[in-house]
Amino acid sequence: MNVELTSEEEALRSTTARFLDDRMPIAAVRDLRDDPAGFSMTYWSQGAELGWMSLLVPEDLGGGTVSDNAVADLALIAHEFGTHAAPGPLVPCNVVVSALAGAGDAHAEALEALMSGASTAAWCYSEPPPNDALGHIDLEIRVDGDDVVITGTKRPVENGAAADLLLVTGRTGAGLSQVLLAASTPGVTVKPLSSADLSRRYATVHFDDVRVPVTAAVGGVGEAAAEVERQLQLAIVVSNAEAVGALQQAFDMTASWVNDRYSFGRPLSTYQEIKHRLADLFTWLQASHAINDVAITAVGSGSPDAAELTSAAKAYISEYGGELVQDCVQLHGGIGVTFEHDLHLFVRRVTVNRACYGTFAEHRRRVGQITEMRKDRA
Amino acid sequence: MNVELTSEEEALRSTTARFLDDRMPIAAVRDLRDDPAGFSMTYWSQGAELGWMSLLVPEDLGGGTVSDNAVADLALIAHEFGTHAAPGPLVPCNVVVSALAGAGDAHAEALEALMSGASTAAWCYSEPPPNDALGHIDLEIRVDGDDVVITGTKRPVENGAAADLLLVTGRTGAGLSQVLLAASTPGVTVKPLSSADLSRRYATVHFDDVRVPVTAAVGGVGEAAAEVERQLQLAIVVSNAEAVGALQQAFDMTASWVNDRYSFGRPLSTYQEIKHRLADLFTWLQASHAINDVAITAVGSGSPDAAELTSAAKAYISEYGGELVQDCVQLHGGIGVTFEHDLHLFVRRVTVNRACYGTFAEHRRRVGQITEMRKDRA
Amino acid sequence: MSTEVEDVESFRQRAGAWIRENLPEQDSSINMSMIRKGMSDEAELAAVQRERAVQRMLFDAGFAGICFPKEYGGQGLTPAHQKVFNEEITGHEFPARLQAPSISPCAAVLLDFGTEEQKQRHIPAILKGEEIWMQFLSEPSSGSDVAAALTTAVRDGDDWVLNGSKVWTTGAWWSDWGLCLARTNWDVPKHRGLTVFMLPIKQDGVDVRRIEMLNGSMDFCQEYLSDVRVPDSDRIGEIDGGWTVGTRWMFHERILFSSPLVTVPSGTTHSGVGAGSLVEVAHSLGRLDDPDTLDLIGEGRVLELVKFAIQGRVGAGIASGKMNDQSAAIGRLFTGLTGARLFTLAFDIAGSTGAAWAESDGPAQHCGDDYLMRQSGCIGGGTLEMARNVISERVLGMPRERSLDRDVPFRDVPRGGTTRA
Amino acid sequence: MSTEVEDVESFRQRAGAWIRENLPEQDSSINMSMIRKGMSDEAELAAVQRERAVQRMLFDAGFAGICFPKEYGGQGLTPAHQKVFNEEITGHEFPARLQAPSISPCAAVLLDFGTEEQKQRHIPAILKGEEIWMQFLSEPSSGSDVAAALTTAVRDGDDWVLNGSKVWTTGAWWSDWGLCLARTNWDVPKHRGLTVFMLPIKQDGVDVRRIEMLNGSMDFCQEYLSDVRVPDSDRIGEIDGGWTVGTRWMFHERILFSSPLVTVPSGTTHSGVGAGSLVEVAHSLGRLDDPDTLDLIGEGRVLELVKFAIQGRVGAGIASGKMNDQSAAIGRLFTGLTGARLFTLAFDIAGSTGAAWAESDGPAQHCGDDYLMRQSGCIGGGTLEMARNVISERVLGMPRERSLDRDVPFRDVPRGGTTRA
Repeated sequence: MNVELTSEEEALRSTTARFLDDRMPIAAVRDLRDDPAGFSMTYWSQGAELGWMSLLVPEDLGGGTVSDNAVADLALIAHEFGTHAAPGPLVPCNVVVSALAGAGDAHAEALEALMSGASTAAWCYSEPPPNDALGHIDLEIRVDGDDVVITGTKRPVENGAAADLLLVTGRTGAGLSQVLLAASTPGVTVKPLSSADLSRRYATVHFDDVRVPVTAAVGGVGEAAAEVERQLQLAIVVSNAEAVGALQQAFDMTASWVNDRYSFGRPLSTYQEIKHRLADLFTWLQASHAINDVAITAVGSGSPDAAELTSAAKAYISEYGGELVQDCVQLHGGIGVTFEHDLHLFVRRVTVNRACYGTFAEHRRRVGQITEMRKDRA
Repeated sequence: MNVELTSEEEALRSTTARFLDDRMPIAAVRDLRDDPAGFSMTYWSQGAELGWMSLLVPEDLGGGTVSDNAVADLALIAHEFGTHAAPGPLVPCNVVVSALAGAGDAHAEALEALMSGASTAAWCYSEPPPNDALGHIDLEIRVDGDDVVITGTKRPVENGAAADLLLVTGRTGAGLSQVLLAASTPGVTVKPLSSADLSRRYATVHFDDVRVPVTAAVGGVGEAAAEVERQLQLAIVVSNAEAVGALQQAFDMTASWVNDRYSFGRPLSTYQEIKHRLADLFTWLQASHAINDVAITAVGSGSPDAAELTSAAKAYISEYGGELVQDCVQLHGGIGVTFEHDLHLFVRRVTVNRACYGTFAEHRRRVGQITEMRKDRA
Repeated sequence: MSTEVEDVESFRQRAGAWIRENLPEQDSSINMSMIRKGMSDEAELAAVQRERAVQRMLFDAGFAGICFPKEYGGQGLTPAHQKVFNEEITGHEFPARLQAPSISPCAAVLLDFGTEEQKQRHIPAILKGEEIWMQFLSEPSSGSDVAAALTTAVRDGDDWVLNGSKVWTTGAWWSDWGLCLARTNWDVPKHRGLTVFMLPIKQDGVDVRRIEMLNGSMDFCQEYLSDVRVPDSDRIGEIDGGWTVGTRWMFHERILFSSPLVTVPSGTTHSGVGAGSLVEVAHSLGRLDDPDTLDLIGEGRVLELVKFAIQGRVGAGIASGKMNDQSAAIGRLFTGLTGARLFTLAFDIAGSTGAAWAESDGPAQHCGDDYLMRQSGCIGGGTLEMARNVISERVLGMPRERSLDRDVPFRDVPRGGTTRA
Repeated sequence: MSTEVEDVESFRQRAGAWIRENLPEQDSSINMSMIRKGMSDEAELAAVQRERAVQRMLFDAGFAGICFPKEYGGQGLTPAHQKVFNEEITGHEFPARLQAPSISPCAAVLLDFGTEEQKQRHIPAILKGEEIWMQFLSEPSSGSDVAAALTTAVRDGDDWVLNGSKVWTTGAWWSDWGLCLARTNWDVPKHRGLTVFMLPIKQDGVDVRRIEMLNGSMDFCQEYLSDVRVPDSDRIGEIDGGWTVGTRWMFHERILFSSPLVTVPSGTTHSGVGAGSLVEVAHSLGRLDDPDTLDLIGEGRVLELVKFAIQGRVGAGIASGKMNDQSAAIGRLFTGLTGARLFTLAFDIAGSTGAAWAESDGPAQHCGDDYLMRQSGCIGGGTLEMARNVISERVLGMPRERSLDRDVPFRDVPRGGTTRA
């Protein structure tokens, strides 16, 4: 999150912060542990009223936002999701909303339902190992007359089991296509997965020759590669913002803990080793904020640097964020690995985001490729 | 180096230690900075009298050693080379001696010259980038009647410019061959390289259709792969032992420095951050000793685990040893990067050994491959 | 008492034959210290019963307490006999839960400090599987600073009255006795006012509550002691001499898996997953050909090999006296870091399966929870921070860290406000 | 003095035209802080002469000291003007050696603390390239602890007599004046007994010796001061008030490359090699297709992008007052670590070319020596250890480290035995 926010941005952020403080304190998040969806539709539609679902939608379609960078505004919401370990399909729904808002009138009804919080969606993008390399899409979307036929498996799909609507990304010949369909469409099978997060839910979604009219396509059939890339960037920087919020919370809890906790008659915070660890963790935290803010700006403005900066932010935050939260656990000692302490809720959020949308090694290599290509051009 | 040595091993080690203390104090090493060979033949033949060149040679050929593991005994010498940053082609000469000792009578004269310290040798093994992947051999050794013809380039070749004898490893069809030839053979061109070490010298050696009788072959033509692998393991564990000696010296200098140096009215050694860094460095140092001792035992006994343990030792010592010496520099502050302070002599030794005979990433991957294969068999 | 000791090889033959006849084969890579969500309570209780029975079989066959004296139910044999027994039992069922902490450190401490009567009463019972013991050592307030115990014992006639709370006991809910470090004097520096007691766990006044770990494991417990009366005859060691007992107690704990007192399959360590399990994860996800995966497996295997090597080096160094006892902290540090790193490697190999998984994912299904718990091996049994203190101060001889609780009456030591409720 | 300030865009036009006409094009990626074995002494002296001439050209054209007051030879313009000048000069020759430390921090300190006469005498001379200044700040004995200076100034009539040694001055052998921190009072705590002086370097009593770095660089010097007489009129700031001057002095040093006082091409940082040079190394060795190399380049570029981002964030935070000035240590820590890592990545890409190289190897020939020197960016300008102290204590507000030299007369502070001869 940027060091300084405009008053409009601060209002947007603090409204969601207050809502989550009130509606989703940690005890409420804990209560969702065994909830199949991980969130209630009442909660979700209240959130939608605060703008969670409309920031990426142009004003003429009923959306709108507070700054000239809608992605940055959405990232403020995501940051608060992170600091609260809040439930709900913020990333997939916004990815789908963003896709539909850019695809004309065909999906106006679905868009409206999502914006109001009456429906939720899932983005069926990643595929199961070993075919889960970054950018690898195997699922087939075949044109058959006026229909398209979808065959393949997606996993993990966030909100896959609770979603009313599925946006499926697949391959049509050499190109990519995207199709929006109801989760209830015949041939769609959803199997819930266990998750490292407490309230977010993931599923495997099978498409067994699922047939829908070609009008279900979002964007051009076989021509959606640019949109898919943009959705991926969006999903990553918003997930990153959420992770950074969780990192901030874990860091703050730890800084406070080392002041309060005594060992050998001294607060932990008087030990130089602890002080230097906190200095490193704080630096990683500031670096995580900084690189994601730069990436958000690039994604929001459609800059040609967006791919590189998004992957750099993902690589950095996944690698160093993972070490940051684990160091927070270490500094807490045994209590840090208990269920009753709240720290793990934030560790979980960071952990799950680290493992989705590509590994940090893949993103690092993507940055390497872009760097080499830039030098080649120069 | 093992925690405990037998009295024979200790005698072997301390004889060389005393010789180097006397003959090659740091000031003498510094004097070799601009010496083309990096060592004198007088020094070398004196070392040979101490057994430096005969440990790997069977007794019936005039060699012999003090324990049942000749490689471990040689590693004791190498350890002292490391603690003294001593000059001289210990690794290449021993590799060549070991190869000749196993190859019957054909090279008896050369073997004798090397064992007495009257001649030195170089092992022409590594090839220039980008064809320098671990194990990659491109240089051609072609049989032509009663001759073999050698074509290609080797680099870096330790002692390449000073050596009288060259052992060349090359490809003959699908197999590997090795040939021993005089450095003065027509068609051999040697170009000295600059080096990160102060006293060790490296060169590029070109073989431009160099023709020698087939009797120059060491081992079977096209059938030397196992010998080459064993030489590589030998070169690596002995280089590692030297690196561990240098690590030990750098660590000891640093432990002493932090006790003597005051900052803000306190010795550096009273700062917990410094104490914990030393604890980590000491652990890496002990780990480096430990894994190389295990690898030495395996190589010396020809154990089937030798390849895995050698690569593990190389990967660990190269990666962590590099960080260890750099942390020693950091703890010394500005003086640690001056020429007048001795620390860099040991940093150099570790640095050069890190970069030769394969990168740590390559060796790590080799260990990964062996681990996968073992599981496959199980 | 005979001075004739059975020859080790003949002991091996006899032990091996008995094991093969009586103990079913079982994966010996079972990890004694990996914290995962376990079996149901019913299954856990049944497993404890079975282990008591197996321990009794060992006792009856003359294989329990191999290095314990015969007069306390042991076999009076040597560490070499225990070593070959451990080798022979590898790959077979063994009573894991009854080795640690019952036999060591608890019975070991009794052996070192107990009265003749205490030894007679408890060591045979432990070796028979009749008494399962727990360590009432750590406290919520003190973490690594074990000597800062706040649990208090006050003399009342022939009894002591104990109040306080202990934590991080494994399976106290199915155990019988606790070995308890308590404060008996607040007016002297912390190490000088401690005393060790033993007490039955299943009694009024001892409230055992289970702690849920973040991954759902319920192995650990916390105990609340409220006016628990302990007769002075159940005191172990001197009054206010508890730190003498405690030092030895923690020594036994530290060397647990190389202790000659316990029966564990050879090669058992505190190490969590091994590089072999990285291969299993990669295999189950079809990633064996992936170069990234190969790097990660290679890194894991390198660290594992170095861990074995450094354990061997430190063990040899301590045995020969070239290294002091405190050097064990080097192995502890390396093992802790390696364990955490291996869980991380497994998680990174798993990719998105680390975030969300199905039971059908086989070995990969554990990667997410294991990663979330990865620091537990860097905390339990003494944090890595303590290990670094020990290495710098006790091994390298660097200046001691300033502590504000030395030479100060314990009641005057600043304590701060963080205790687990 | 006119209050009319030239419009920034028109200034840009005028400056750009002059630069293109007068200053040859030159690789602007020249790195001001990379320590490599340099040119011959003759070439170095010629380069210094050329830079004096270029600085004079800037002065005569009205582009020297853009943000210095007109009365001291400056242009009286704004940081915005300096910024566009830096942008315009990017890609052209510029007098690098004369910017730091002559113009900042030295002339900057004069501007802050000098008497009117001192400013009149020296600032125009510096801006004209007539006086090159050096910082006599660090000492062999004190490292990061600058306030522990042992160089002593004793009052003698109207003069002061200085004795002691200073170190890590760049190019003192071709410089004119030294700004010198000296101890004038040993009976008060260390910060309260310091005074700042200026003194000509080329005089008897100042013995300048060059320090050879391990890579052969001879950029740095050490000076030995023996009974150097300095008139009291060359004292800067109050007697015993040197730490007030020193604090500001080090502030100017810390913000050097973002200071509005100096002329440097845009984007100049303390950063050593960049990810682009990793690609050059890989390219020169034919490794661009190698996956290992791609990983290393990717890692370097990620760190470089994060470094830019965190510098931007901290800069914005300090500018807006949301972060305190000490937060600059965050950027310093990240930059230091990233620099060392980038040299390591280059070394690992180079493979055996890092161990031994030929001049014909192009960019790869520097990888070995650069790696040997990699920590220099984590030491010079304040060690990373100091940066971590500042972050924890001054940014996060954690308790101060105990120091044994606070509130103690400096003569009683323990000092140990390590000084460079």
